[in-house]
Amino acid sequence: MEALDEIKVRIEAAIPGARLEIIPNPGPANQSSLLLDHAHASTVARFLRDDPALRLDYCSNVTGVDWLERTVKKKVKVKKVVEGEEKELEETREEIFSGYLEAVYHLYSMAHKHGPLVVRLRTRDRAEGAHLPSLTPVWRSAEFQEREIYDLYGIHFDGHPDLRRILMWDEFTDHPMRKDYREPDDYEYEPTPHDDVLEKAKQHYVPRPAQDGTANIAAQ
Amino acid sequence: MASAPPIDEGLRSELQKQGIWVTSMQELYNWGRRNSIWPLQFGLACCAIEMIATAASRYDLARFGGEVFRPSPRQADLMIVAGTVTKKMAPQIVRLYNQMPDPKYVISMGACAISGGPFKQGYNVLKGIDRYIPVDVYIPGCPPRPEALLHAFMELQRKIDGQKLTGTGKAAFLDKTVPSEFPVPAFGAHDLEPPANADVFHPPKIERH
Amino acid sequence: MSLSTRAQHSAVEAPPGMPSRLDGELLEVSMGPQHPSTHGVFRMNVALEGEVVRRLKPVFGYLHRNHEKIGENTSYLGSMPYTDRLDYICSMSNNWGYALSVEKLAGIEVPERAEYLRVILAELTRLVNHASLLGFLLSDMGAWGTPLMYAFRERENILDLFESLSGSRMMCDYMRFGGCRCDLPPGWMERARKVVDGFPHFLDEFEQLITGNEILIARTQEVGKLSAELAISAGITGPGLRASGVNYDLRKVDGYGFYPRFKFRVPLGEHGDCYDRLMMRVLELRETLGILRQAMDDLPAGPIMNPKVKIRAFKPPVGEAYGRIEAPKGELGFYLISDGSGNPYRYRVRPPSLINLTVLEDMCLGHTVADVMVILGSIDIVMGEVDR
Amino acid sequence: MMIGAGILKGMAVTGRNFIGSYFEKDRLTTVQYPEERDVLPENSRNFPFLVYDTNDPEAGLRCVACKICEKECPPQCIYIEKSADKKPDYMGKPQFYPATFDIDISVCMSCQICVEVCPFEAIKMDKVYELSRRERFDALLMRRTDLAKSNSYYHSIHPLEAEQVDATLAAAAAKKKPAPTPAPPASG
Amino acid sequence: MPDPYFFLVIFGAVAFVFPVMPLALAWLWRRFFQPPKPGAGKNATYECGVESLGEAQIQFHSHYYLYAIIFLIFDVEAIFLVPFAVAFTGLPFGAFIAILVFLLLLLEGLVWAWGKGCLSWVK
Repeated sequence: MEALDEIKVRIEAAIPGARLEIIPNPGPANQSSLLLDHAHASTVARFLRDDPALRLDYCSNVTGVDWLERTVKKKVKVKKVVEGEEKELEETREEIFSGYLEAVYHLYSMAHKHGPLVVRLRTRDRAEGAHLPSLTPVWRSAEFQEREIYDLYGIHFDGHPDLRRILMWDEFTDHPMRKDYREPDDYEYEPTPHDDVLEKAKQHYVPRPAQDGTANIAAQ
Repeated sequence: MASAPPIDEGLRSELQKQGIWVTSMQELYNWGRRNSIWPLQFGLACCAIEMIATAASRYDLARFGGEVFRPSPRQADLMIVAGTVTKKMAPQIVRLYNQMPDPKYVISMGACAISGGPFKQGYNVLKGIDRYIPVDVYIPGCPPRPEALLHAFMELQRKIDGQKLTGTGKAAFLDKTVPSEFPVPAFGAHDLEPPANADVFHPPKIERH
Repeated sequence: MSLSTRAQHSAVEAPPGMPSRLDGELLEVSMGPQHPSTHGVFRMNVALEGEVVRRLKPVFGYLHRNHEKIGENTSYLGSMPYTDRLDYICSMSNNWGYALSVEKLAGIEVPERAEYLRVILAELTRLVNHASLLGFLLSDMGAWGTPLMYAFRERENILDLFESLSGSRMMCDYMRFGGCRCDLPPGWMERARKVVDGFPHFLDEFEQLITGNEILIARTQEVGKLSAELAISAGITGPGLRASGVNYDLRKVDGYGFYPRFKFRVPLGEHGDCYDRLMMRVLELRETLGILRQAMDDLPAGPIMNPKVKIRAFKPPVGEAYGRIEAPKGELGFYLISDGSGNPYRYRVRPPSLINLTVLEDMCLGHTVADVMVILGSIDIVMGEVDR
Repeated sequence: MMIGAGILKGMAVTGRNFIGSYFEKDRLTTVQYPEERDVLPENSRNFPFLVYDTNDPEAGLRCVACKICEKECPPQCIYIEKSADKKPDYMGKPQFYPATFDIDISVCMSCQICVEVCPFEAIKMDKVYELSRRERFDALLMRRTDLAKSNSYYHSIHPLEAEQVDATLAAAAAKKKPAPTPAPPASG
Repeated sequence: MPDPYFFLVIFGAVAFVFPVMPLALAWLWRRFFQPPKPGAGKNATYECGVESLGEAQIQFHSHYYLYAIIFLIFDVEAIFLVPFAVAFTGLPFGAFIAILVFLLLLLEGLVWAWGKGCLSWVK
């Protein structure tokens, strides 16, 4: 399979309005990905599937990812004039990335047997109305996986034939895989709690009965 | 046995030497029920595979009279809760328990069925089936070995053997006041309602400073 | 139309909503979470007309144990024992899938001996999985328990090997990032060779028991046909895909874990019906024995663990990776996003069983209720992996 | 071939197995559990236990309450409270010891990660599996006293591994004889 | 020799007591030892652990009605054959011809139904 930027160029040639962006993958796995815009997502997907050179006819994996608001501290080398002479200064600059919800598609080709092309769809609005174009009409294997992303992340896929909850029960209203999901505090007999479980368990502890004698002092 | 033994042991062994067997209605009744427990064919997760391995040829459950796995709860005496009980599955398990005829027992097999086990921090995992139905024998382990399930089977048989037919401490299923049916939890917006059945589930309070 | 037929016709007028008065309504049946042959807690809402399936909606989630949420709150090493509980019949290949993905994420090499051990253990798991599946499929078809007893007798021998190597029968937790946890105990290889040499005899006996059986042929041929295009589009992988004639086996395509060094063939079916899927497993058992003999013959000596990799505070560099292996049920993939900390930011498992169920309804429409069980059995699902 | 031939061949296999079980002993695979038990292989593991050296479980306990296993345990089923005072360990260096060391075996998944990460060879995997109880809460919480088992018991269940561990500990002790700071080796 | 009908009375009594005895014992056991505990949940229809959705008394497709009719051929036919078989030795040849005609007529009905495909279960 040719390199990602060549594919990007060919897609932009084939589909004029498509706005594509390459997201680099810093890790050693070097599987960089292609960010699609909502309007042309399905046309680009159909192109990827039907293009004779690519023939990406097999969508292996569809994953939902929730990126929270994050502030990244970066050490930036800044030239500053200090007491009259130039000096290289280390300055930690805080950069705020706004949160977004994401669906990542790993595409393979069974015809040419070549490797993953990673396609991403992002939506900034993390409230209840997050919408993304569904690629199930293009690859049937995305049907259950997109339903799972709707169930656990709350992304509505437009154009999905049968968008229902797949794993949780229908009366469930939350989206549990989001990073800011707090599960109901059903405390119950926690004999071995530590760190966050300990905090939750603390409010339910019966205060130790006042024991006179040294045992109590030693245990404090 | 708190009360006086129905038959004097010395007399009984004496008669046995002559080839005469003496027993009481209760012993006969318990002996019959103890050696023909029909488990419900009901596996949830990995422990179910170990339960099938126990019923297979090497660790033979048939030697304890328990190899007849009945798919329908109407013909089952024992429900082996083998595997993780999720909140979506809990109402179904309580409904199956309700639909079983009365002398019924529950073995909670595996860490997940006792306390949620390794998946205890999951949002969809019930922290143990004894929140909704009374459990007779608990088997720790993840999954417990087939011999551990056989040991629990023998433990359950000892428990059945100890049940009395009459008198104050008689068996639960003979006592009119003891309910043989428990309310099925409903699916709520965030969790099951009620999260636990108060009159079945009594966790001890932990004193900690 | 003469008067009498018109009068007669008006009497037979179909009430609204029903195509013709002769047709029956649909009977809603739930083949529910507690069912002898749904391989776990899997539910299907089936609408029946008489005995013919008209609509089939699968319902999942009864074993949704939040594997991915727990994976995000646990360290990389801590998630390894959880992968045993994904597909709880093939714990070794789940470990390998997870270890492979983390090694791709962090760029770790694996010494040769460890790679050979992984191939041997994954192929032993394939033996267990395919033999057990044939047993379960025959039980679904009514041969209650007999083939299952044969399969579980062989399974016990292989579980003894796993227990003496990793410590536990089913939950091995044996592979680490960059190799394996401990080396073979003395005498293990001889016992493994004895099991592998005894397996063809079991296979001949098993094939004689099932494949010639007329009832089995009548119940599985022309049942649940799956075309190659629909299989590819629906992302079916593993023996189910090869039964429809598509030559796609990750051991050949990706060539991971020294598989190119071994000579083995990939069986392909033509019709894509239940009989082909069943025969895929029977033929793959034979091929797996071939791989096992080759791997056992030239198992090199040497270290089994990459010394540079830390077990405890293991922090892979920032980035993401998607690794996949040919698990006995299909393509098992792990997609990991690392933000440099000890816990993965996103831990996603690509479940072959769930995606193989995408076309369950398409295969079952028009068949009778009894065939639904055969079709479900031939897809080979395990609920721990479907619901994660 | 005759229409019923496949079914007859299948029945022939079952027949041969049934008759064969009277003559070939290896066809009888049943382990009569309570009377006859399987000898568990050496690496077999069920639940953890704490090792103590001398025959006094209090003083000889190798565990120094460093809480690494508590942090690394995936299902978080270990609870350790450090003691206030110190006691000398096998090398004579005063170390903390766990005042309470609970393992909730109704949560433990016997994955032996605590054994792998313990730098002091203090926790090993046991082979006892007959632990079914009639009550859940108190009976399935193993406290320090139930967990502590002697090194000789450890030798009896994992002979090879125990020797290897003793060899490494002895080597560490010998190397560090002059300076009393022990350098415990990575676990086996 | 007591009256021959006396044996019939004993036979009738044993025939009556034999099935009723276990039922009586069960009733006694239920009455004194094990009180029944019926309940809404216990008596609900069992459907794999789920509340059964939709009701079962629905209208079936008409082609199943044909099976009832075809079954009639065999069932009623058997009833007519029983007295014939019992008295078979004492009957003249004419009776044999009559029953033969009766059988062939019904057989012809079955062959017609089979030809028309009414016996194929799955449409």
